[in-house]
Amino acid sequence: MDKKITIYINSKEYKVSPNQTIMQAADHLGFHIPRLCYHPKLSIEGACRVCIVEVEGMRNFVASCAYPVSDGMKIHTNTQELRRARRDIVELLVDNHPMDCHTCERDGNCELQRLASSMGIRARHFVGQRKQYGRDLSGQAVIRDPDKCILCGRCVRMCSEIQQVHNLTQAHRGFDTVVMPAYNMPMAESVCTACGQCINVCPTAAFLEKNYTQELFEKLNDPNLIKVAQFAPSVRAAIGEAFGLEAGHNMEGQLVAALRKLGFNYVFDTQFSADLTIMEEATEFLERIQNKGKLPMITSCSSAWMKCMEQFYPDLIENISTCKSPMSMQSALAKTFFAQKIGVDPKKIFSVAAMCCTAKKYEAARPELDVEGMRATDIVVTTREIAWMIKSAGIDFLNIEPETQDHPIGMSSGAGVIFGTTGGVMEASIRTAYELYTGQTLVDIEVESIRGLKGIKEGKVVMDGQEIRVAVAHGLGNACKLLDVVRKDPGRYHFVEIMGCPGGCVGGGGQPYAGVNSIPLDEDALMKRAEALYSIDRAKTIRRSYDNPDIQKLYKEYLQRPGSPIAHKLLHTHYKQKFPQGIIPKEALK
Amino acid sequence: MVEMAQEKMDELRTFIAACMQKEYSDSYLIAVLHKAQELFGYLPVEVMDEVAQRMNIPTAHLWGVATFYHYFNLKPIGKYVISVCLGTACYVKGATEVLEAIKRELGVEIGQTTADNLFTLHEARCLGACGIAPVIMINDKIYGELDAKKVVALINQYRKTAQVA
Amino acid sequence: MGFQNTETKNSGNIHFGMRIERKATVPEVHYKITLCDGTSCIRKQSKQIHQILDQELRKRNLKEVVSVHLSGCLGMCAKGPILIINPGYVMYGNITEADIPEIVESHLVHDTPVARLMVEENHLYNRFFRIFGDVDFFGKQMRITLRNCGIIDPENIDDYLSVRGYEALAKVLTDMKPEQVVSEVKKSGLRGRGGAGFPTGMKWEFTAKQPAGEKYVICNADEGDPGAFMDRSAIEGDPHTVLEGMIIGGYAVGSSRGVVYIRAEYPLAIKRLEKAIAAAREHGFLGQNILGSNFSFDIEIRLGAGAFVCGEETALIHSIEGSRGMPRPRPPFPAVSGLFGRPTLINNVETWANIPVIILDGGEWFSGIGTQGSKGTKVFALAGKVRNTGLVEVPMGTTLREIVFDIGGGIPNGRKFKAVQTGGPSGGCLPEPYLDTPIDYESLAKAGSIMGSGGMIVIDEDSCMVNIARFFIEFTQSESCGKCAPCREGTRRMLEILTRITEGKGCPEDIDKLERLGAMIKKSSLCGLGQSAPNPILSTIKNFREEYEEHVNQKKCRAGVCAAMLSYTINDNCVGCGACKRACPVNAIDGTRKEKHHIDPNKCIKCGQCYSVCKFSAVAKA
Amino acid sequence: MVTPLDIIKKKRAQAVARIISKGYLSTKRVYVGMATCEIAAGSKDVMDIFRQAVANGLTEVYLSQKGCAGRCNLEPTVEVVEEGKIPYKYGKVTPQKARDIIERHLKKGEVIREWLI
Repeated sequence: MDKKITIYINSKEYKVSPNQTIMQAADHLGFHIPRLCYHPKLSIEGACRVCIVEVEGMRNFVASCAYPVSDGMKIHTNTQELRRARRDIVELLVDNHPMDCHTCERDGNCELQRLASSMGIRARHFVGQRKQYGRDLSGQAVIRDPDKCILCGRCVRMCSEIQQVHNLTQAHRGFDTVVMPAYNMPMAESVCTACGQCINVCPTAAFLEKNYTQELFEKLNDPNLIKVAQFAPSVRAAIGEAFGLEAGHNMEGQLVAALRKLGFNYVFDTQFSADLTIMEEATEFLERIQNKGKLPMITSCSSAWMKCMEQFYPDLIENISTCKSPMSMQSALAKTFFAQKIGVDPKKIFSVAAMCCTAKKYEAARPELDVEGMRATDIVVTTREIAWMIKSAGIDFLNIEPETQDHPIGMSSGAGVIFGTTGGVMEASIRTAYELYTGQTLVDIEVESIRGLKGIKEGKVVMDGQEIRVAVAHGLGNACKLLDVVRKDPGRYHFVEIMGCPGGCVGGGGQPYAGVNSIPLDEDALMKRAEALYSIDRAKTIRRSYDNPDIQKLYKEYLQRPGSPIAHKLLHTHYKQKFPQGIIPKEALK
Repeated sequence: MVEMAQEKMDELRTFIAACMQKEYSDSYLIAVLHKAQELFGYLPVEVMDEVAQRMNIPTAHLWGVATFYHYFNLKPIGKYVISVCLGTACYVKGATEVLEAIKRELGVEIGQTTADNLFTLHEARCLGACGIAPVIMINDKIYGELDAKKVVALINQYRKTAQVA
Repeated sequence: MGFQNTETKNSGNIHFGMRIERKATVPEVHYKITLCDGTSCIRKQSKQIHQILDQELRKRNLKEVVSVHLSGCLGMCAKGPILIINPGYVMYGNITEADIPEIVESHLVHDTPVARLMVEENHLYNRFFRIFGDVDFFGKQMRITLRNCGIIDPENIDDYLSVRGYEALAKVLTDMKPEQVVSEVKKSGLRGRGGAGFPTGMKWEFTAKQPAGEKYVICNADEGDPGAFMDRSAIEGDPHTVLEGMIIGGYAVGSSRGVVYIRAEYPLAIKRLEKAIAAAREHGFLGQNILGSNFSFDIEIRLGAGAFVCGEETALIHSIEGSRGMPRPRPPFPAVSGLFGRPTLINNVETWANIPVIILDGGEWFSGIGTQGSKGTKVFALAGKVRNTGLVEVPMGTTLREIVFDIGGGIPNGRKFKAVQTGGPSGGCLPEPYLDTPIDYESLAKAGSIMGSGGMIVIDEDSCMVNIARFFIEFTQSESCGKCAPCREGTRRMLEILTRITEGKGCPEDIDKLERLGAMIKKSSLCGLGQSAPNPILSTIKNFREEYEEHVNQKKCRAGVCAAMLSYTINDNCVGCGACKRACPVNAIDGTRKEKHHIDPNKCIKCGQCYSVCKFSAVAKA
Repeated sequence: MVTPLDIIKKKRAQAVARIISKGYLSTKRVYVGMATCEIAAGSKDVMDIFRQAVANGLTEVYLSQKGCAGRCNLEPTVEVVEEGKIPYKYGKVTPQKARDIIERHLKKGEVIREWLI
């Protein structure tokens, strides 16, 4: 234990641990110093200067996020001069920001707005030139609006430090600084993986998902279409937050009911195809083991990860499972098996996915995922978008009577549920693969070693005397670290799960914005969302994918068996190397 | 022309390869960009792409660096680069009038190149020739004790030289 | 030119051309006497000695052929009063009034130096007296950092060796432990010459105390203040001094790697540094086992690329690392975690150049020069509206007046002094009442400016203070890295407000807004650039508020600089020659030949062409 | 044992010998300022005139470049130093002035007073 030191905040004496910043110490003591560019998961920037405090003996104010406490330090957090300085700083940011809060998607959910309000800014004194760069709407998933950017740099740090995609940079300098991809190229041509984490950490609306709510409302009102919905596991674990609930509430039943109220004819569940993914993926994995195929096999459900792999790790393409993501499997079935089942023209089926993810918008537009010439998933909306639609449609989400999903592609096992959190796919796969390989049922089905928020997790299972070594990474930065190990030592693992977002899908780029007293991607919130999923799993009687009766029925009636030709046609895909601007083919480099 | 570019590219590759041998090779990015600009006159996108790839530096990072430092040209430059010193000594002695005269004469703003690709106008922060302020530099040559009239004459002189050549 | 007697030293209005004319008609000066006019010597009766000397010269009719100059402190206080006679650089010390007749008689009349009064000096500074003689430009100067500049061939290491070059290094390696070197530097009282004035010895000590391992020594040669060129001249004139200082620094803090970070805009300085490094390697001053010792050290050059903010140490480190040169919050200080995350000692060119002298002449000697809190000398780049522009090095404690009027020769063209600007874009403008401020870190700060890296711009009545403030904020805002909000947004707003004022669109609240923003930016910005960016504005508002108020309230610019507030009219002097009409780029001038012309104020763009072409003073601006 | 100080003393002696062997002890030494500011003001051309003169047989002159002494407004500067005399310092030297300095001062010993600083 460190010896405690004495500090004074606003003339009151406190004993605190050394080796922490003023902000950390103040947080523990109940002083919430206003802040903007600070994020606990990112490097310290010290840029916004909103968190300045006065330290006696220092000529200037110091940034409390960066300045360490020391014994005897006398800190003031709320003097009149400080308040004025902070107010002026925030006012300067506001003065270089469009005055369009009423028409802004983040109205009411904007950190700048909250700050401005808490600073008591009541007039604009320094209006002058305002940045006007225009929006970049090129991306399938992420749109960029530099006019709303206040240059806190959280997105840049997120993109480079946590995700290690390095798509964003601050370009130019001074007043002309703009966050952009290299060469100011359109997001669509860049190395952006569409993970949407920039949106998550942005305090304003400088990054947003491409919004499809209006288009969706239009389709929902089209009586000629059969509207089918699916929603990802972690949507149910997080959507409550958009309605003011604490993190960790399971809102599955309410969501099903709300989707029906919005006008969907059928509400299915991505968890169903998660079970299906397990069947296909476990089979593929065992085949690779038995036929000495390319190992380790790497999961393919995360769309951001797929883009990342195609541009940065093309050498690993053969290691990637050929399985489509659960969303795309679900949509493929909706337009084939389900259409056939209810006897309608598949062209009349309108398939919508509510996802915790922004990259799924990008995935849905991949031509290789089309089924019989049709786009499989017609529209992808994020948790945020669907929550907004529910509100907009006047549905009393919190008090609604819960409902259940539709057959035949809506029921899921507990294994399908935990897909939403890091390690979940691996755990679910092990449950099924074990049975398929050994013919015995795995008794202790909870694999603790691959749960939790550690960046890279390892585990092993013994199947019939054979040791299967697995590894799990979440967040593309951790993925890169893990894959660099795989590149060097391909024999080290048999099976690798990778999720593009921190925490897995629960931390997806499309999840609700942080509330008033929270921060984006707060670890506590991620854990609570994950825990919601684990508790659904625990509560289920059926916890293994192959035990899901609807899955068994699907194979019996339509797909024959995992890995059959028809399963391959509908449920599998292939990847090829991508060359966004800045990635030069190896041959061209000599 | 293409061959020359190839030759320059090879020279740049050799330079990069030498930097990559050193410890903290990333830190030589600015040196490499200097070299590239010395060879090509500016930083073409293809060259930046190649530098990024060869140095194993994210393109966005490189772009951030290239745009941060005013020394780097991101667009092709004219035959003559006119740098107008706006240091304090020059300013006090009338650099603004000189600058305005050049702008008027060439019809360009700072950072732009004339349509005939002859002149690029830059501003400079103290060329260190304060004794003969106000000064401008055309390519590597410094001209001092200028005024609006002298500078126009000077530009015309360069135009004539270019015509002859 | 040495015949200017000291009585006129403060008049400051002797025109150069005049002197040259007179020069041709007077006999050649045979002897030049320099009398130390430092505080210590004055205390020891140097004034009286000066008087006696003058009487003696008069008595012997030597006034025409012997010139007497007063100099700033010569750093020989222990042996003062000091008197030097050139040519020959004969130095007399501990002289009394009684000694003067003997000196005059023996040395000046009979050409025989008085051996019993001669003192030896083996200090390194002020060698220029021997070379240049003493002129009034140099008289008040004391050259420690620039001791070799303009004297030796900077591209020839032999020249440097011949003036005790690398002897300090050898001394350190022969009989000083690293701790002793650090303590010598501490003893000297040297403070960082880059602007902030942090005690150099303490910086060295911090770095030295870090656990052993890879450490770096950096020379900050990213001199970016507009109008400052001290470091460039120092490197161009004497690159080895800087290298020697760095090698000694490396030895003291336990580093084996040095980096010089220099502006790409200084090609000649870079070339000379490269040459000097190569020569130093060849002679074994750099590389493995320097001069046969166990100490190894090498230096590489890294170029900047046009970013003023890279003069800030953490930004500089980022730039060397190949990133955007943006500062980061401190702590950790570079001494703990600097280049590549390693302990790093950063000093600027001028600071390094002092080191060999401190080692050879001793920290104690060095600490005898200057004032209580600021020791040694400071180099200034004197520019603007002053007769003698150029580089000057003066002991701390010299007054601004001495620099502007004695060394700088005052304001040319009979104009009136208005302000002196020190510290470049981070400094302030000091008007007449502050001219007797002694130059040291604290006094300048108290007066509302800063020492800065050494730019000194003299401003006369033809300059508009609002416009000057605008110039500096335009500079800082365009050099702001953009990282922290107060500097990025705030300096732009200040520029906008000032632009508005100079365009005649200002309102009274604008001055308050400038003060409000300025105070906030100063206290809240991340790095020194932002923290000092408002200084030129705040100091001009403080000292020249009436000019701001005139601009705002009466839309008047008393200096006639702010074009928007000017109007050009043609008065009755007009003879109708038509020159103005032809010169006008926008055809705003009308009039028939041989009749009075007229300017259409709506068309006029206030370019001033008519004003400059008119030979009859018929164009008036107001 | 040979200490670094011993080494440096030897090196200095060698350096001085080398400088002398280049003609330092000539009756006249000419220094031309060659810093950026001086070059900007035209000192390169001036230096060339002196170099040519030496190449063409001007003897008893030691020619060297030097850094900036700080007299910016008077650049380019040229100094003529004779042992035991107060040095002569010419300001604003043009190539023509340089030729005259060679002809009149260096060859004939006539100081051109009106060009002195």
